[in-house]
Amino acid sequence: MSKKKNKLEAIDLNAYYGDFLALKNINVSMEENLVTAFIGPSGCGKSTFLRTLNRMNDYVDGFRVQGQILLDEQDIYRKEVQVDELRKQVGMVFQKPNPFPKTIYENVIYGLKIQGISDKTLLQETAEKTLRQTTLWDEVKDKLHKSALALSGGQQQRLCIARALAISPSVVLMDEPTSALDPISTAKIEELIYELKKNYTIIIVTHNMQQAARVSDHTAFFYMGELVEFAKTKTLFTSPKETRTQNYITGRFG
Amino acid sequence: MSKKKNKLEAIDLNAYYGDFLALKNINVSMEENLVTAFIGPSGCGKSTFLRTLNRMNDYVDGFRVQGQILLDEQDIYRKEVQVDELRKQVGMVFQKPNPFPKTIYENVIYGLKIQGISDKTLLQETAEKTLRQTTLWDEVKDKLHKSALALSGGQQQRLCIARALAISPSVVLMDEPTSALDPISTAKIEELIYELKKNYTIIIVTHNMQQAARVSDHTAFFYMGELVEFAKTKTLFTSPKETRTQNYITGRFG
Amino acid sequence: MKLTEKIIEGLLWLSAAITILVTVGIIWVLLSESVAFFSEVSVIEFFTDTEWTPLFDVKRFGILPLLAGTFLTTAIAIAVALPIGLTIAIYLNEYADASFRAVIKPLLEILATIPTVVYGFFALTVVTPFLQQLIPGLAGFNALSAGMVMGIMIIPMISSLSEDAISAVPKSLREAAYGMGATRLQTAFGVMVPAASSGILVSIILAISRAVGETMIVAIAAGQQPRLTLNPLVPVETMTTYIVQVSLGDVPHGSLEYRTIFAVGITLFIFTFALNNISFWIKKKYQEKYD
Amino acid sequence: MTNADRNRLKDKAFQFFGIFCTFIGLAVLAVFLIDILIDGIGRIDWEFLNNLPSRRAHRSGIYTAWIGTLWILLLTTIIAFPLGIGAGVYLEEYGKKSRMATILEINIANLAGVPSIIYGLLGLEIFVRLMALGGSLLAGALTLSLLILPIVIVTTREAIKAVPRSIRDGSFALGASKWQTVWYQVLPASFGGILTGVILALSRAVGEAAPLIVIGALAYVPFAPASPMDEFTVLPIQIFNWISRPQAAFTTNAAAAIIVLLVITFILNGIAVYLRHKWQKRIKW
Amino acid sequence: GPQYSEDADFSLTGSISIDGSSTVYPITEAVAEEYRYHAPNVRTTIGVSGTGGGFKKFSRGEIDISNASRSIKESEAEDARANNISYLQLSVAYDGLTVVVHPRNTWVKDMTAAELKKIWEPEAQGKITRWNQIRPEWPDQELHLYGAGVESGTYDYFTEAIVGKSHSSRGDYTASEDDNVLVQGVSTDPYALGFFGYAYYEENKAKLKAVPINDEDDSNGAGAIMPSLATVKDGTYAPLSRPLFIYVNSTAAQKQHVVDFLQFYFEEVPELTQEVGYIPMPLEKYKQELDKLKAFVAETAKKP
Ligand SMILES: Nc1ncnc2c1ncn2[C@@H]1O[C@H](COP(=O)(O)OP(=O)(O)OP(=O)(O)O)[C@@H](O)[C@H]1O
Ligand SMILES: Nc1ncnc2c1ncn2[C@@H]1O[C@H](COP(=O)(O)OP(=O)(O)OP(=O)(O)O)[C@@H](O)[C@H]1O
Ligand SMILES: [Mg+2]
Ligand SMILES: [Mg+2]
Ligand SMILES: O=P([O-])([O-])[O-]
Repeated sequence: MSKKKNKLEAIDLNAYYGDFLALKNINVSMEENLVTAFIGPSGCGKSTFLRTLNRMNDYVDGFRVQGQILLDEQDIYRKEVQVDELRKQVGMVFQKPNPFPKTIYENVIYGLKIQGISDKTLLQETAEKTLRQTTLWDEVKDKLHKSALALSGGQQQRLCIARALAISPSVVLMDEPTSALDPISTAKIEELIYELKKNYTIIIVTHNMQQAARVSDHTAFFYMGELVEFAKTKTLFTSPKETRTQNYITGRFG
Repeated sequence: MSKKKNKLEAIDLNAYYGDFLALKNINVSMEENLVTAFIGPSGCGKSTFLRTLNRMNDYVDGFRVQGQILLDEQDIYRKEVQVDELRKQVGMVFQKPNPFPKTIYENVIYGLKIQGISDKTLLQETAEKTLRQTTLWDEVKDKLHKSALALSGGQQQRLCIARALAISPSVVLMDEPTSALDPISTAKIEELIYELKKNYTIIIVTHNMQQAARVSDHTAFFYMGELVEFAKTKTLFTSPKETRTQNYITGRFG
Repeated sequence: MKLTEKIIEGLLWLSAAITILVTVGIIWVLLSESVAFFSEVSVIEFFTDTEWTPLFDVKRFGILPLLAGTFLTTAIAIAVALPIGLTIAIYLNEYADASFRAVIKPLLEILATIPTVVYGFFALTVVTPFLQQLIPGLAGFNALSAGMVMGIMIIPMISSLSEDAISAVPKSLREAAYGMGATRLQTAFGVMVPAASSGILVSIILAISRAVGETMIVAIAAGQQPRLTLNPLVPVETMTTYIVQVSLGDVPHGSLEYRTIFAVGITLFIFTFALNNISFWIKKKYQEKYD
Repeated sequence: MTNADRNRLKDKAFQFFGIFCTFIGLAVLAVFLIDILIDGIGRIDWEFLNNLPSRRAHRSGIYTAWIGTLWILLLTTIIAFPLGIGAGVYLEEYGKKSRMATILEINIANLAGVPSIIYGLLGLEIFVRLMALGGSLLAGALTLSLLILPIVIVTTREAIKAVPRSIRDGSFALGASKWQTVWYQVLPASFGGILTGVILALSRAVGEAAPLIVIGALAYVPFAPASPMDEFTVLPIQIFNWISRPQAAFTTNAAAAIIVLLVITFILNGIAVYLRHKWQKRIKW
Repeated sequence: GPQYSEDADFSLTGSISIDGSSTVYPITEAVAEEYRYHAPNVRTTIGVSGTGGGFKKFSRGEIDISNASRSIKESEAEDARANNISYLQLSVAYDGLTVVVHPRNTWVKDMTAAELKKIWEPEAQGKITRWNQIRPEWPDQELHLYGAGVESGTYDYFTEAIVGKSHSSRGDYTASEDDNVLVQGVSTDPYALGFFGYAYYEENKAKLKAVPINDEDDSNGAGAIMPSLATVKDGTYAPLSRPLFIYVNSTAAQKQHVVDFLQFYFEEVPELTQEVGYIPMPLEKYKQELDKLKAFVAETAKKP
């Protein structure tokens, strides 16, 4: 499909919540420095799959996976993998902006602080760099030590992205990052995604098909726990192979 | 727009929750024996408007309206109107089926019972009649005295409609009556709506534009508390006058 | 890193496990002393004899008089608290607007925060003299005024737990009733209260349990005479008062008299334990229903 | 009169009855408070707060009692606070759905319903006799700590529960461990709620008399305790003692001491309400 | 802070634990309170366990001084010996055990010792429950009894004097070691009958009515006799007059602050006795008691 390197790869992946099979035999690879979008109706397993990619579901009772997830060709579900190390490589941004109820500055450097980094200059430089990357710097530089909760929803979400970037991940997972935002903030984040893909591999879940079409290089369509179709975004939206995909993108259900 | 009689009419209607203006200067009339659909993105005020039509928001703290709502040319917000009388004329069906935790029979006759009617035969006749009207009779006639909670979601919703019809209203308000139901139950309810409009004036809120297109005669599009466009359903979906309507029905937002 | 995590988790586990230790401690203390007690006094005598004079020469170990005293004060308290508390719950939920509720609920909660010695003081110095003017022959220590004051104390318990139960009923049910033209009263008693009945029941059971275990009010105002009677006008003794009475008298450790307070204690414990478990179980059941 | 009219009338009637019931509790409360104020306020002065107990009512003060109460508050906080929070954190964040957690939960619910006097019996056997602490402050504080532990645990859990899942997710996603997430995010975010609960629990402890009577807190302690091993008395016990005296002057003393006790209780509750309010305002998820 | 008298002795330190009789309590409490001004650093605690309760602790060596409204029993003395405890009994005052009713009780003018026995003996339990069972002309009303608890010396003394056997009575009455509770009970209950130490009556005269007692023995005063300073002193108030005591532990008697306290006790007690409502002994009697104390202290000091 393309010649880039596979950053992440799922092989024969099944995922269960207790007895419920939420993901059925998923095989897919996500390439480096591209944006991959997951679409599909509510409850189809998009978020579940996304969260297996950095093992965020580890703490969910009764959740377990079969099969493999390879990150740079290494299975992330091996025994010896430390989840905290994994998550430093695979950052995540959530549907609702979830800044910590602390200052903006503390939010950005949180990931570094818990790694035990206390070098002031380093922390400040990183904070500035990532806030610039997320185009927030000019908006917040005067209130770095004010509560992050006072920011607007869109700013909060960019702060959450900045926070994720501060620990220098190579992959960023985004679960409907704009669904709680207004159109203007949404546009800003979409731009940002476009910028970020130069340096990061990005995987985004979205409900909004137009958004998938706009920002992603590849799109995966999930339906009831199955990966129905995976293709270049253009191909998938213009000439889907499967009727279910077809029905979905024309608004027949969902 | 048509020659039927105006059953319900809103004149310069504003509605507030405390200081928040939820409905802005709404003017619209709903004609007798037709189905009028309200569509619009989440939070635009559809439900609020629907609930002003039988004063369901009376007990909501801080809620107040300005302007008039005429039912058969009489303002329902006049001092001397008794809300219980009003609600006997304007029945309501809700988003989630909400049968009382009682038997099916008790559910249907509840409205009559609280009016003090205790004539057994009359109650039984009404129950049977309305259950037949809602095509439930054959499904439930053997378990009339079993709990209504044991019914399926679609049956429960039809029971709720039956319950509303039992007190012989002339208008039935429905707030997303199928959004919690599966496609088959949805189809049944849509059919039912089609049947009912012979005898009742029906006003329905829906998120599903296809549904509005299928069941309604007129459609009103709300956006951020305003009534943006009101027209024959066909006209509105095929040649909307307003760009906001256009954007919405083509899925640009919402 | 991993090790500190484990140690911390262990410490946290330990603090949680201490609560088990407390329960075990309570049961062990009550059991060990009462086993010694029941080796000298038969259980049958304990539950059937109609007189309680363990401290006297003619020793009788029938707990019935103490049970009667406890039952009497509890019944009076519930008779006061239940109608008032439930009405308040319905009124606040169905009629009052949010701002009124926001003011009244914390005010009512004050009733529950007042130390019980204070209630005892009222019962003895205000309520009893007042009642004596209405009821000639009312003894200075009596079950009536102690029970009534205890009832006042547990009003907020019934009202707020019942209110919670009524609020937990899905709003859609209320709307359904309103939508059919029901009045608020019809909605409240025809739909909300029946739907919340298990929660209301829980509130009543917990209130009973509270009243059964209440000590200072009855110790101060209800008297100290074990008496097998349901007459609310004379001094009675509850299980809790008996324990206080003996504690004040400082009966020496290890004697049969000393063990009586544990025999009474375990009886009290079993009663409240049963009530609490019933309520816990009902609550679990109805919570599942709504989730 | 039609049926509908009758229904509306009943509706109105119940509304008035509801108002009546709501206010009767408050009216009784008001009568109580006013009565107490009339009885006792005149008795409160510097001397009263500063005098040792005496056989003469007018010379008798609550010095030892309120010092004892402060000691009890302090010791109970030191004991119950860390234990309660630890247990609450464990149950909410660690032991979520394990069998052990279910047992603990039922157990705590049960403990919360055990009458306070039973805790007195526990304290009497374990702390007073077995650990030979006698009727000391420490024995009293340990007893009361166990008594309020369930309240602290339950309120801690509620406060922790109120911290949205998304905050934890945010922290985990940045590579934080469980304890780091708890320590840096969950506890700070729920601290207001926890503190509120602890203070409410303390206000309960301040008013308890029964368990302390059972463990043998003395009536006549004419000196202020100076160490946790000293014998003591507290306000509720001093009040109980004065109430049981028939002379009117001691009743007045009791009323005055009640005012002091109520002031302490109300201050604690007030702080709790204030904190809760402030915290709710500060953090809007 | 607490005040001190001018000649306060701050050098004396230590603690004194006292327990026992509630009847004697007011006297010892008064002394202890005055002593506080005199020796502020001596910590005195006084419990009210009743005479019996006090002796139990005393004979285990748990307390320094025991208040008692009766003499130590042989069994209690044996316990003390078993624990190697020697002690000294000192008389401190006289008491007239007073039988009381509610002030609105119009029918009781006097009672005989025999009538009291009929009410209080064990056989009365559950049977003698109405006033007219005592004298037929008294009203047909429930009889509510209030009396000393079993740990109290008053109980022992009363049962001994009235029932004829110490520690033996009916059990279905409001029994409390704390006489204040009894005062409150009787003073608020029109159908009450109770008994307790004279001081508690004296202090609450307005709310109580004392009952003259006829021992039907004219040799010590004819007819029913009211308890009072005079009738107790001259012995005509019989059979319910009695002496009150304190008991001192020998180990405690070697401690300077305890001795100082006891000396203070006997200097002040004649006056304080009267103040709290009991009947003081003749002054020379107090002198004798003080001498006994001194001798006891000297003697115990010699022992190893
Ligand atoms: N913690 C959980 N426990 C049990 N089942 C779960 C859990 N989380 C999700 N599921 C179930 O797994 C399925 C997939 O859920 P998932 O959240 O992945 O869907 P989704 O495609 O992200 O939907 P949405 O678009 O609504 O976010 C759903 O049926 C859901 O009910
Ligand atoms: N009880 C209430 N108090 C305050 N604001 C309210 C209340 N109910 C609704 N609103 C606000 O009024 C606006 C309109 O709400 P409404 O429920 O009418 O929207 P809607 O179009 O029905 O949305 P949806 O499709 O999500 O049901 C929203 O902004 C909502 O937040
Ligand atoms: Mg999702
Ligand atoms: Mg709506
Ligand atoms: O004086 P007593 O308390 O022992 O009766």
